Amino acid sequence: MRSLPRITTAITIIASVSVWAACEREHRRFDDNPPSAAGNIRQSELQPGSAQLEASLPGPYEDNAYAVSEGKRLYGWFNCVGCHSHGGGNIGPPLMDDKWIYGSKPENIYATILEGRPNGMPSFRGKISDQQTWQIVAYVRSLSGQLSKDVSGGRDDGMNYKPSEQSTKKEQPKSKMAEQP
Amino acid sequence: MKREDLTIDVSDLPVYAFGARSLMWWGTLGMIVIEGTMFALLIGAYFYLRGRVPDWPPNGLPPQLRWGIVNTVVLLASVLPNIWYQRAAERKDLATVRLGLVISIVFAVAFVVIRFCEFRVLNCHWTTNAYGSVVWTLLGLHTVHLITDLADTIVLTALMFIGPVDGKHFVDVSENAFYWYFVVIVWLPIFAVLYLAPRWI
Amino acid sequence: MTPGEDAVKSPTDFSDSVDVQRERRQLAETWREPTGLVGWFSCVHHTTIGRRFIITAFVFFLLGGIEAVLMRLQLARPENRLLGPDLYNQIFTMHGSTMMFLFAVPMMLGLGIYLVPLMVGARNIAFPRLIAFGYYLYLFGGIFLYFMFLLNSGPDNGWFSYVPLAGPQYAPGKRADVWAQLITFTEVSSLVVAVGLIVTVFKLRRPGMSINRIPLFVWAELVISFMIIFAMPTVALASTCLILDRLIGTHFFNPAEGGDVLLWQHLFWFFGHPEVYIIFIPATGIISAILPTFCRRKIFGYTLLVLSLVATGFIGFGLWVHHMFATGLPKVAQSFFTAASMMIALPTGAQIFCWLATLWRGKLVVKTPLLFVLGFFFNFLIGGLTGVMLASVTLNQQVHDTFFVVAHFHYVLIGGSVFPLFGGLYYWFPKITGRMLSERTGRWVFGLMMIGFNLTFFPMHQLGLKGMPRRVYTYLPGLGWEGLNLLATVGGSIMAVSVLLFIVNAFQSLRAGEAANDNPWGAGSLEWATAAPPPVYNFARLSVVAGHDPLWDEFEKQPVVTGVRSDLREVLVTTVLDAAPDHKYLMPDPSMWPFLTAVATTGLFVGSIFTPWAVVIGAVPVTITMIGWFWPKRREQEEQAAAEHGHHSGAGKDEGPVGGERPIWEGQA
Amino acid sequence: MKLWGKQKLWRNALPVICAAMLTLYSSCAGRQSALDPAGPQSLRLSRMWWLMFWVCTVVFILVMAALCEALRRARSRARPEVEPIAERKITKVIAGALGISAVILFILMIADFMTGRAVYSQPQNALQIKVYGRQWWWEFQYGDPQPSRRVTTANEIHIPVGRPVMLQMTARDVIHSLWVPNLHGKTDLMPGYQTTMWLQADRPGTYRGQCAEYCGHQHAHMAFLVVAESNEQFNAWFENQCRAAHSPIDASQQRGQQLFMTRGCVMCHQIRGTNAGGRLAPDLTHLASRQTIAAGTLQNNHDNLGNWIADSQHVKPGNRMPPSGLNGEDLQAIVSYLENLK
Repeated sequence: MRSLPRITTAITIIASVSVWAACEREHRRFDDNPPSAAGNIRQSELQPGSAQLEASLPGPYEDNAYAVSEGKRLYGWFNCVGCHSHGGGNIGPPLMDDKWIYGSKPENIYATILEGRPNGMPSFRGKISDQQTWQIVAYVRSLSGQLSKDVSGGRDDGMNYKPSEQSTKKEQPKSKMAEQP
Repeated sequence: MKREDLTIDVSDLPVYAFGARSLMWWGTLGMIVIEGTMFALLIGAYFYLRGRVPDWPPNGLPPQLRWGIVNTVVLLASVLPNIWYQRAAERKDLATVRLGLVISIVFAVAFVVIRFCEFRVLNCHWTTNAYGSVVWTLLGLHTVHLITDLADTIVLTALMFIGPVDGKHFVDVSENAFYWYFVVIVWLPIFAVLYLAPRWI
Repeated sequence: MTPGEDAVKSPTDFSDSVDVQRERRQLAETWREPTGLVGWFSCVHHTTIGRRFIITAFVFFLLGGIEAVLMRLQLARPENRLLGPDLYNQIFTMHGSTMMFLFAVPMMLGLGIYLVPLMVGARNIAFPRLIAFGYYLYLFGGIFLYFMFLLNSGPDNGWFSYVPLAGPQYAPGKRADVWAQLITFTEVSSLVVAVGLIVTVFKLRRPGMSINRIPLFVWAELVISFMIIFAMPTVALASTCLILDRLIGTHFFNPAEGGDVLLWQHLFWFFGHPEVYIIFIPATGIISAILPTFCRRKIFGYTLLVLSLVATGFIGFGLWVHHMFATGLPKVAQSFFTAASMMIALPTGAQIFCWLATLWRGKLVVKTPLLFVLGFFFNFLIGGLTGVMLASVTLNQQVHDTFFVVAHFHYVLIGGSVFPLFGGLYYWFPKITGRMLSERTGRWVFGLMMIGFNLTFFPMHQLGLKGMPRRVYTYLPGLGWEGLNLLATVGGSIMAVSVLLFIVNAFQSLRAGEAANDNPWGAGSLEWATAAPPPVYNFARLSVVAGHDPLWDEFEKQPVVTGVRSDLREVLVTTVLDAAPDHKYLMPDPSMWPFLTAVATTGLFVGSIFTPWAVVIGAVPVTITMIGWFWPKRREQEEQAAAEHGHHSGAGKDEGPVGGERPIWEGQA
Repeated sequence: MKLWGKQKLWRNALPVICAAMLTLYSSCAGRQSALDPAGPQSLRLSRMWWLMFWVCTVVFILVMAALCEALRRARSRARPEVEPIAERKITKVIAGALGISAVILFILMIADFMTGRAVYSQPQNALQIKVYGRQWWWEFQYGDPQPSRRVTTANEIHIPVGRPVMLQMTARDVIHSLWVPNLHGKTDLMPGYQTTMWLQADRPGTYRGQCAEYCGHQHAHMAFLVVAESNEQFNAWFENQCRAAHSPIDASQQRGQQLFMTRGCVMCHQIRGTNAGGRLAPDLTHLASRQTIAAGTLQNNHDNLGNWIADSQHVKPGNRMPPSGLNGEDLQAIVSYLENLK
C-alpha cells in the first residue's frame, strides 16, 4: 500500500516526460503550411547526380499517419488511380516497386506532382495545395513501404486490389539515373 | 459464553477432492464457459456473414475434407488416453498417469502438425474476403487452445516426472483432462461449420 | 445517535480466552501479507487486492470526472473554442471508456473482491493469485490508456468505436488500436475476477449459509459474475476482429469484401447492454445491504429480490438491439426487442417495491448511507422511466443518439449506481479502514451531489428533445440550447465540488477520523462479525450461519467450526447448495509470479498493436512466467505435504460431505 | 436535528427539479425540435412522447408519494414491525403493483406498435430523393424520369408541403444518421446498406436536420435544411435547379470563374454548364440559392463565403476543403462569381 504513491508518481513522471516527445504519428494537422520545396526542385531534376549527394529536404509528413491517410484519399480523389492504378501502374508507371524514374526522395515526388513529367504526368501546380501535395507524397512513398509500418495505412474499406501499405515490404529504391555508371 | 459447547470438528476432512467438489474443477469450468462463449459467438458471426453474401464460400469451393477428417479422428482418439490417466489420477496411480500424459502429448503434437497441413491447404487467405477472415480466426482460435493445453500438459508431465507429487497435483492432472475434453468437444461444431456446412447447408 | 450506539455486541469481543489469543496470533502469522516493495507485488489476500481495486477505480473515476468537466466547459457556450474537435473527441471517448471499463466495472468487482469472502465468512477468496493477476492487468491497462492519451494517441472513436469510423481506413494511426487493446486488458481482468467470485460463492461459504441464506449483495455479485462470463467474451472478440482488420487486413467489417458494419454493432451491444446491468446490479446489492441496517429489520421479500436479480441477469441479454433501432432492422425484430426492453422494467420494479416495503415497515435510522439510498430512489426512478421511453422503437427514433439518451443513462448509471456506491463507501469505510467518515460532511456531499447531478443531467432531457445530438464538440447559437447547456455546466461543477468534498472527508477520517468499532451500524451480515479493519485471516472463529442476517440470528449461540488448521493457509470448502463442510483446501502463499505474468502479458498486448509478431514473441515470456507461477515451490511442497500428512486414509477418497445428506452440525445444533 | 440533512436536501433539490420539469412544457418550439411537429410522423411521435411523459410522471409521483409515506411511518415508529400477517398483506400489495406495472407496460407497448404501424406505412406518389452521407456534408439527388432533370444539390432540400418524400439513403464513407426532428425520427446511413425513410411536411417552413451518428471530427457541423413550401414555389425552385449555372455578368465575375477553373476548386466541385465537374464536394451550380454554406454551419452571405474560401479550416477544423490561399482581389472575384450562381 505504502509504495503505491511512489509507483504512481514514477509513472506520472515518465508519462509527462514522454509528452514532450509526443507522438508525431498521431497529430491531426488540419491547416499547417509545410515548406514549399520550390527551392531544390529544379536542381534535383536537372542535375540528378548532385541531387543524390546533397542533403535532401525530408517530406514533412513522413511520420504522420493522418497525413498519409489524407494522401491516400486525395490519391483517389484526384484520380491518380486513373493512370497509376492502386500502385501497380497502368498507363503511368507502378508506384509500389523499387524503380523510381525521377527519384524516390520526397522532394523528387513533390516536384513530379507539382511540375508534371514527360509522357503524360500532368502538372498539378496551383491546382492542389502544398499541404495536399505533401500528403500525397507521403502516401506514394508508403506504397512501396518507404514509411514505417505504424504510419502506413491498413486495408481499404473497399475492393482490395493489393496488400495494404503497412504489409508492403520496403523496396530499396533504384533511381534510373543512379543505375547509370 | 463458552465456545466448547457446540463445535463441528472438520479436522478429519480430506485436504483435496476430485471433480465437482474441488475448486479447481469449478475454475476450469469457468474458463471453459468463457471460451465456449467465444467459439459460439464466432460461429454466430460466421453464419451472420454468410447471410450477407449470395454464395458461400464466395470463392466457390469449400475447404478440402481430407485433413479435417484426419484431425477429427485423431482428436476423438486422443480422448481415450485422457480418460485413462484421469482415472489413474483419481486412484493416485503415478506410473499410469505419467504414461497416459505422455501418450496424450503425442496425440496433441500430432494434431498440431496436422492442423498446420490443414491451414496450408485451406481454400482461402484471411485477406481474401470476410469468409477467409472468419475461417482463419475460427481455426486459429481453436489452434491457440490446442497449443496452450499442449504446453499445459507438457509442464504437468514434467512435474509428474520430476517434482514430489502430492494429491493436489493429481487433482490438477484430472482437471487437465477435463479441459482437453472441452478442446475436443468444441472442435466438432467447428468442424461441422467449416467443412460440412458449406457442403450440406 | 452516535455510531455503534445500538450495535450488537461484536462476536470478536467475547472470544478472549488464552488459547483463542494464541490461535489468533498463529493465524496472523500464517496469513501475513509480505511487506516491502517486492512484498507489495506479492500480496494475495482479497482485502489487499480488493482495496487496491477500489482505490484504483476511484482514481480513474476522478480522471473520468475531470474529462467530464472539460466537456461541460467546452459545451458551456456555442461555438466554444476551448477544445478543438480532435481533442474533444479524444476526451469524450476517454470519458466513456474510463467510466465504463476502468471505473464502474472494476469498482463493483473490487467491492465484491473485498466484501464477498467476508460476507460468506471465508478466510480468503478463491484463486487469490488469479485475482491479483487480474488487478495488475487492469492497472496496466488503465496506465497504458492514459499514457497513450498523453502521447496524443488517445482513442477518438467513442467508447463504442463503431466501424468503419474506427476501421483501418478512417482511423489512421494507433488510436483505435489503443481502445481495442484496452478492452482486452480490462476484459481479461474482469473475467478472471468473475471466475474467482463465482467459485468463492459456490464453494467457500461458511457452513450453514445455504443457497437461501446468501446475502443479497453476494447474490448481486454472483449474478454479474455470470453476466461478465457471457458478455465480456463478446466485446473481447469484437475488439480482436477490429485489431485484425486494422493490423493484418482481415475483412470482418469491410462491406466491399463480404464484411458487414452492423456485425460490429451486434457484437458490441450484445456486450454493451449487459454491461449496464453489470454496473447496476451490484448497486442494488448495496442497497439491499444498507436498507435493512438502517430500517432495523430484515429485508422485505428476500426471495423475490433474488429472483428479480437473476431475471434481470437473463433479460439483460435480450435487449441489445434497442441500441440499433435507427439502423432500419426489420420492424418485427424491433418490436420483439421493444417488448423485452419494457419487460425488464418488471424485475427492477419488484426490487423497488420490496425496498419500499422494507422502509415502510422499518424503524428509520437516518445516516449518510441511507441518504444516498433515498437519493437513488429519486434519481434512478427518473432514469428507469426514461428507459421505458427509450424501449419504444418509435419514440427511440426521435431521442436516440441525442442528449436525451445522455441524460437517461447518466440517471441510470450515476443515479442508479454511483449514488448507492457512495452510500456503500460511507457504509463500509469503517469496516475497511477502522475509521468513521464524518456524518456532517457526508450530508453535505450528498446534498451537493444530489443538486449538482440533477442540475447537470435533467436539462439534457430537454436538450435532446430540442434536437441536440450527442457527441458534438460544439453547437450553433440560436437553436435554444445555450441556456440549458450552461445550466448543465453549472450543475457539473457543483457535482465536482461534492466529489472533492468526499475526498477531503476521506483523507480527514483516515488521518484523524473517529475510530469505528467492529459493527458501528449494528448491521446483520457476516463482514461485521470481524474486526475493523479485518485481520488478514478475516475470521478466527468460524461460527455457523443460521439466517441471511447471521448477526441478527443469535450468532453467539451458533456452533463453531474447529479443525481448520491455523498453522497453514487452510480453508474449509463446502457444498454448493446447502454449504455443508466437504473438504479442506490449502490457499496459495503470496507470490510475485502473478505480477510478473501480468507484466509479460502487458508486453504482449501492447506489442500486438504494432505488429502481429508480438503475439508469437510475447508468448514466450508469458509462458515462462506462467510456468513459474504453476511450478510448486519448496515451501508450498512442504505445506502441501504437511496438510495432506495424516489424512492418507481420507485423502482422495470420494466420501461425500461429512454427515452425508444432513450436515453434521444440524444434528448438533 | 437528525433529519436536518434530508430536510435541507428536499428544500433545496425539489424546487430545482420541479422547475426543471416544468421547463419541459415551455419552449418546445424550434426549427430543430422533436416536440414541434410539422409532419404526420413527427406528430404521431410527439403524441407518443406525451403519452409516455404523462404515464411516467404519474408513476413517478405515485412512487415518490409512497416513499415519503414510508419515510414518515418509519421515522415515527419506535421499533420495526415484522409480524408475518401484515407482511403477507404487503406481499399482496406488491403483487398488485407489479400487475399494474405489467398492464401499463403492455398498454405502452400497444401504443408503440400502433404508432409504428402508422409511421412506417409506405406512402403513395412520393417524391424520390437519393441521399448520400459524406464526411461532413449531405448530397441529395432528386429522382426524375429524364436524366437531365436529376438535380444534384447539397445540404439543402426543398419539398412541397403535403406531399410525402421518400429518401433512399446510403453512406459514402462512414456511418451517418439523418434526422429532421420536426418531421421524423432518425435513420442511419451505412456503407453497404440502402436504408429508406419518408418525410412529409404539413406546414411550410424551414426545418433543420443534423447528423445524429458520430462520424468524426466535424460531426458537430454536419447539418442541412429542409425547406417545405407550396407546390408552385417548389416547382419554381426545382426548374431553377434543373438549369445550368448562370454565366458571369461582369469582369470581376469573369475573373472569378476563371480562377475557379484554374485553381483547386475545380478538382472537387461541380458547376453544371462549366467544365468544373468534380463530384467529391458539394455541387455549386446554384450555391447562391441556398441559405447556408459549410453544411448548415454558416449563413450564406458575402463575408462568410469569403472567410470560408480563404480559410475553411478555421471555421470547420478537419473538414475536407483545403485553404485556398486566395486573398484580396482574387477572393472578391471568386466570391462575386459564386454569389451570382442563383
